[in-house]
Amino acid sequence: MDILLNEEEQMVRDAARSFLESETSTKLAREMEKDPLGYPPALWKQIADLGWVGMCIPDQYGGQGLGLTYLGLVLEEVGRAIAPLPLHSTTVPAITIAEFGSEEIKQAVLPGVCSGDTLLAFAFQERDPRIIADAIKTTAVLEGDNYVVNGTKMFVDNINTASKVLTVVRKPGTTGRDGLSLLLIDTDAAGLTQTLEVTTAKDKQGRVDLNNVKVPKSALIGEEGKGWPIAEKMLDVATALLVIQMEGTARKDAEITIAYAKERTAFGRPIGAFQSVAHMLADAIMWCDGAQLLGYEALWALENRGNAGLEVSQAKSFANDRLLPACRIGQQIHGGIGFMMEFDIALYYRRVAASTMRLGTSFEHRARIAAALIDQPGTVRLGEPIATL
Amino acid sequence: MDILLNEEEQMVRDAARSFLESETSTKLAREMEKDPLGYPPALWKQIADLGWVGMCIPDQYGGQGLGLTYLGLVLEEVGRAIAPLPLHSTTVPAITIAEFGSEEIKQAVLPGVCSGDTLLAFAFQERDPRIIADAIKTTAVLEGDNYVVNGTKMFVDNINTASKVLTVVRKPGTTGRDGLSLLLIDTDAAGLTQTLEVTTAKDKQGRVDLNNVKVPKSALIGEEGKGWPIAEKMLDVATALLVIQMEGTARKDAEITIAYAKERTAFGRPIGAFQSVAHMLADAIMWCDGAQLLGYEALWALENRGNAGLEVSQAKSFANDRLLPACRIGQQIHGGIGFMMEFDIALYYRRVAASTMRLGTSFEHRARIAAALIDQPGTVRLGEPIATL
Amino acid sequence: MEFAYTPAQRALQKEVQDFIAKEVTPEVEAEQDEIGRGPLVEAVYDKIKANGWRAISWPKQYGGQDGNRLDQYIVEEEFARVGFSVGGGGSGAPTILAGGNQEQKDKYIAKLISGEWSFCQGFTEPQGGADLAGLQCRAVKDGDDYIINGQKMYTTGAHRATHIYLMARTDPDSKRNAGISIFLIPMDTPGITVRPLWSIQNEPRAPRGTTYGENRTNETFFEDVRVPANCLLGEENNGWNLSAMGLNLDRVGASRYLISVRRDEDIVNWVKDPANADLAANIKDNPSARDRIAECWTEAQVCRLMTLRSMSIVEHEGKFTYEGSAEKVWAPEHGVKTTETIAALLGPYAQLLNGAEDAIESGLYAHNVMGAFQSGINHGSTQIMRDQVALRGLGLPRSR
Amino acid sequence: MEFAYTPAQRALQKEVQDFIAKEVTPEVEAEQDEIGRGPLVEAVYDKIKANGWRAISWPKQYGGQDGNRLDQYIVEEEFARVGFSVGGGGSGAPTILAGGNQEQKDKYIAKLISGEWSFCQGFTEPQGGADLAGLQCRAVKDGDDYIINGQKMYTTGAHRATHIYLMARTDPDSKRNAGISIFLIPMDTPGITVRPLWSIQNEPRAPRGTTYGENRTNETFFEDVRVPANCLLGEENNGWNLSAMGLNLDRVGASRYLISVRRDEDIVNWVKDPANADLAANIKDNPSARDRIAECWTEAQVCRLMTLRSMSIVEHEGKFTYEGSAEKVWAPEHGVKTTETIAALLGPYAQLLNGAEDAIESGLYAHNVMGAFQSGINHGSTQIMRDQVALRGLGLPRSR
Repeated sequence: MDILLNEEEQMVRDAARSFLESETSTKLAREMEKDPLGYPPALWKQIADLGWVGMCIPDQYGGQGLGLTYLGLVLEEVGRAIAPLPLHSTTVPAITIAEFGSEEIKQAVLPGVCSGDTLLAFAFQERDPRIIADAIKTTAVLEGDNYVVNGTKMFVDNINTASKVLTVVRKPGTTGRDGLSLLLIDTDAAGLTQTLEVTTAKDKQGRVDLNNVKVPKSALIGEEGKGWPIAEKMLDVATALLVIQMEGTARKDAEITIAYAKERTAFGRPIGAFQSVAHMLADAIMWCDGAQLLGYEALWALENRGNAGLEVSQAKSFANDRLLPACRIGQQIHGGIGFMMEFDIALYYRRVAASTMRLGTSFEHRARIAAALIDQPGTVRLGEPIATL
Repeated sequence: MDILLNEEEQMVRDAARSFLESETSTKLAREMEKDPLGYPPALWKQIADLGWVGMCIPDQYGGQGLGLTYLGLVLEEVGRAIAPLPLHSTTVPAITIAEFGSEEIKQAVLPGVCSGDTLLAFAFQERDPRIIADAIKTTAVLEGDNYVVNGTKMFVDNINTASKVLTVVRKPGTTGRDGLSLLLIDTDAAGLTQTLEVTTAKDKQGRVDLNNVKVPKSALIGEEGKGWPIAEKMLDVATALLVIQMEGTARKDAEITIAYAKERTAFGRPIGAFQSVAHMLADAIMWCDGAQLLGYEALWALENRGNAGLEVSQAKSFANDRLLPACRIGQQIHGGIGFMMEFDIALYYRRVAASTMRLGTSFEHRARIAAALIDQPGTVRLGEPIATL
Repeated sequence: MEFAYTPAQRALQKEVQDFIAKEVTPEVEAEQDEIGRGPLVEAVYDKIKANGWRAISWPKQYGGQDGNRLDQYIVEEEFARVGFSVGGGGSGAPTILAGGNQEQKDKYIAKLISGEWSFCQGFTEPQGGADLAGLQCRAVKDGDDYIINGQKMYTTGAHRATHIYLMARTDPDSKRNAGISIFLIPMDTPGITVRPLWSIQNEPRAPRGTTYGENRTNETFFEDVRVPANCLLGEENNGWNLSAMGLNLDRVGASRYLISVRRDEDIVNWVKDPANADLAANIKDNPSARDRIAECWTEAQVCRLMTLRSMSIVEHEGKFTYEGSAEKVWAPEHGVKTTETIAALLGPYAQLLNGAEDAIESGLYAHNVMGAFQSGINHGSTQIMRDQVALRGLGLPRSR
Repeated sequence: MEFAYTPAQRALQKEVQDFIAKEVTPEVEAEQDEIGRGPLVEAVYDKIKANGWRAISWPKQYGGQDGNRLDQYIVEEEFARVGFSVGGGGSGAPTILAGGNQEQKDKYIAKLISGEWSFCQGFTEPQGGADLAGLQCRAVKDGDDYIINGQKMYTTGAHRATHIYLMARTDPDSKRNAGISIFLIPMDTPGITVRPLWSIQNEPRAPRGTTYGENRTNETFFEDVRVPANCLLGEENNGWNLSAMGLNLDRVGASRYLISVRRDEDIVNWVKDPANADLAANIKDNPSARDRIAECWTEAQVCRLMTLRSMSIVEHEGKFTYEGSAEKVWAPEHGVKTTETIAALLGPYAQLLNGAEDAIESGLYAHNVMGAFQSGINHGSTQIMRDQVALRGLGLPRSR
């Protein structure tokens, strides 16, 4: 047991930080908010060459074969820098394909992902946005060698630039966790239309309408009808990575605010010398620390244990509940300037706010935690693994 | 609309405060915690003579015929003084009898209540302590001219000194709100046993076991089987009065703490000059204010409108949630001394803590609020009456 | 202790409600949403003025009705609910009434409460937000005139206002609170430049009713602005006291109350509306969500009661000790709590801004997340307000 | 980044768990509940000591095992869960090890970590809680002796301790932090009087495991207490620095962690226990209650991780900047939140103290309401700890 970063982990983090500090900026982030692609392809190519995209993909497909915690450290820095990169949205389905896909699909897709040539997306949520199996209404019916897919997927991140979207579908007539499958659907397939939303993050989340979309049988990830554990794992990986990315953003927000509180004076002294301001900032850092510790543990557990749902849901519910207030403290201390469009602190705030709303509300995650704690026999003890149901 | 106290109300409050300041003390309150009766009969007789016990009872039965808000102002002072008087537990059933009892019962019981000779109690909660109709399992079966009552009532306040207890019972075979009745049962009836609990308030709440207790038909309050609205009104009156009583205690706690923060020095200045301490105290007073405003409104609505369940549940859930923290601030600022048995601030804390746990949890009251807001047609607007269901 | 309106107050409320039902038509609302105060909206304002509703509680000699503050509050609340601001005089007129000379009262008040003229506030500067006393904008006496140089931030409405209510330093040797004066200056005076500051509500524009949904505020620059001496309000170097009075009045009232509690009503009504059955089911049938909504609702009632307490104090011509400051702590913090609670319940939909195809209520809740915290910053932060409660309400020693 | 115990650490944990399962019998527990440290309990302590578990991380020369802090933590946690305190040396020994001379180390440390001797703390006085620097207890040099006069408050355990770890002023002209020294004094020295201070947990007595369930602390009086000069720890007038070190060490570890989180586990296990199906149904089947329990549980995990972070820092021989203070903010506030949440869920049962016929778990939750807040007061209040986080962790300017 040693929960601090080891030397290798520190190196990865430091390298990512210094690369992003030199190659990106909040100015770039703002530009990309108005850019139709939403990311600079040259920068994307650079990080692919650095091995970030293929970090958790086995070597034989062009990746680095490292554990999830390393990708987490990189995404924490991406969050910190607000680097406009579709890294989260591409790596999550790629990791899922690497774990559960057929050899054929892996060979077809993953090398292009690792090289930066192929962008992916993943699609779980629908109009009823809950992250439970029951919410999946999109259907796939096998007709000959193709599945015919109908339904609507919501909040699909970076759908505009993905060439394939890993989509959770249901066999008609099934309910709950039965009958779910994952299909890797070409985004230029006939019958697939996308509509970008306008979000507080000003990112590229979109609605995907699927109208009799034909998907070849070979695009199936895992077994037909047995997709729930795959989908759940994909969501858990996505959620843990999002937590650590948003924590990176929130921590940077807090650091900016701390610096501001040392410089800005009011009533004849730095505002950080007011006990109320000092205590707010102490809280902001402790909340970031809490989200970071829970996030690291969730990533570690996903990498090292089978069922890490409890750790993931702990991390996301905490991050949702505490990181928005941490950034609100940044706004409160900055005063009016934090409300101005062009001032950086508002950018951090918008991004964290949006992340708190993605991939499951605190209420959903806590319902999952409660079920794990309460609805199975035996006693619980902090620090001992507890499987989610 | 003028929500401040009018002159008459101020007079009642001032008179109650000055009487209690001269006739009671925290020392007396502590003595009564160890006293088998729990109150000094002479003091009780004095307040009966002052008209407090019969304040809301019509003149023809020896009362003053005033509205519930007046009794609230007196109980706020009782709470402030921690006066050891069974006033709440006697007036609640007396008011219920006055509103819903037969002329015969009113004439038999109320004059003795107003004169201070008869103490009452009321019993709703059972082992399942929820304040909903479903929780009532105690049965009453009519056999000839008597009801035969079986069951267990819990948390019956001042049962040890009451000569009669107004008890909510159920006709066997009924469920929910159907089949409930209220019986005024003699506490010395055969088959009735009482067991006093040990509570944080060190008051006289007791369990009442009813084992084939025979109760004459004439002891029925209201109609048989139609007792729910009466019971609900009784609970609402009890709850609103408890809110304002506990708020009186909490406010006094805050005032003591404010005085302490002005006198006690640390690091070379009064501790109240630390912004964190000042802000905690500002919160404590605002929380007391909130509970007081909601409590007054609930009492006013009970007096002036039919259905005041929303106001009552608002007041109690807020008081539960905020008054314990208000008193905890008192403990925090007093430091170690607040943990000592003999120091007054601990007495206030214990009393308020216990009151937050009585007559419905915040969760129960909020479920009731949510049902009123959400489960009936039409739109809601703050300030407009909304009936509970 | 009387928690209901009198029959006369109810009748006034009903009269205003009926007026609104008739006059604030869907066409008027559409115009509000699209261009703000266009001809249709102005026509409604004219009728409001004709009914005497802009200035019920103002003296008759200035165009008011010598009525009471609570009647004014009743009217303001109804109109605020449909996006009309009828609180005659804004935050400038009460200070002029209290601290101006007769000439100034005669000149300004009637026009301000009629809405013909309006002020923007020139208090904050780039170097100082909460600490108004540190201001650097200077007014130097030059014969019968003053010459003003400086820069003001967050002069909201400066591009529409006819006048600015300006705080400037008249004694250059003074420290902090002393040596500050208030000037009443027409915005068309040469040397005044207004530049927009765009808020995070600008792209896309927040829908009507968003808490701090303003898409724009301004910086206003003063370069050798020459104004006659009668622009000075009250005594020279007494501006701090005058402005403190204005701030106090600014902390209570219908608009402050409503910006903190509107979402509490909205979310309940949205959940109940059968048209939203689809998305609302996850809240309506979720006891945990219901519990949080009930908690927020209860706090909103406390906001309402604190406001009514203030109104009652005014009725009694009583003095505020801490009650106004307490409201300004409680209500903004409540507004944020409700906003964030609703966002947590709506999940991903609470990200969707105005113009997103799948946005709920035109993105109201998402925009509210971006704006609500501002009410705890403007016009005295919650930190300063808590200091005031402790200092004035509880008599605790000053912590500085 | 390694969030699991090593196989060796797991084995140690298992060994201790097996020991406890065998040795901490129902009879031992009954004795604990009834009289505290009776003969059966002492026999278990002897075996613990024989296994070397009291002082794994202490130097061998003083009876330790030269082991690491995390192994010590593992052992401490298991024993703390059954009410045994095996953290060898208490809060005095680490300071003696760090600041004492060789004679003092040889004299005290082995006996302290074996449990033969124990210290009570003599820091706080009637006039000062948090502000230790304002203390008035005086030690005056008289030849080779010191003569001590003064009064100490909250000398918990003074009636059982063999020694007191006393903070006294040795330079009467000094102000505040300077001029304070630490003395190590046998409790049987003439002139020392101990008087009980009974806590709100005394009538009735809180059940074992209650957070701040101590029924008794003490006042300790010093009247012309003469002690030899070798009772002085470290340098004269350097006591403030020594004690600050002791307080830092006091803020982290198994016992601090567990007092904040035990109720989180307890309530879940109580709700799940079929024996409680009756009363627990209202929580188990109530999504709103489940939501709050999950929220508290998650915060408890943060407590655990903050503690493990501290342990990892010690493993790396790293320096604490703010992490210890952060734990001492977070954990006590969490403990209070959980305590009050459970009370709100249990409703009237959370009033029932030990001995009430219908009390749940011997009144544990009710007593916890009376005790939990104390962990945010003792050994540095949460206010002071937040100051420390801001000052040392964030580098913010001192607010005083």
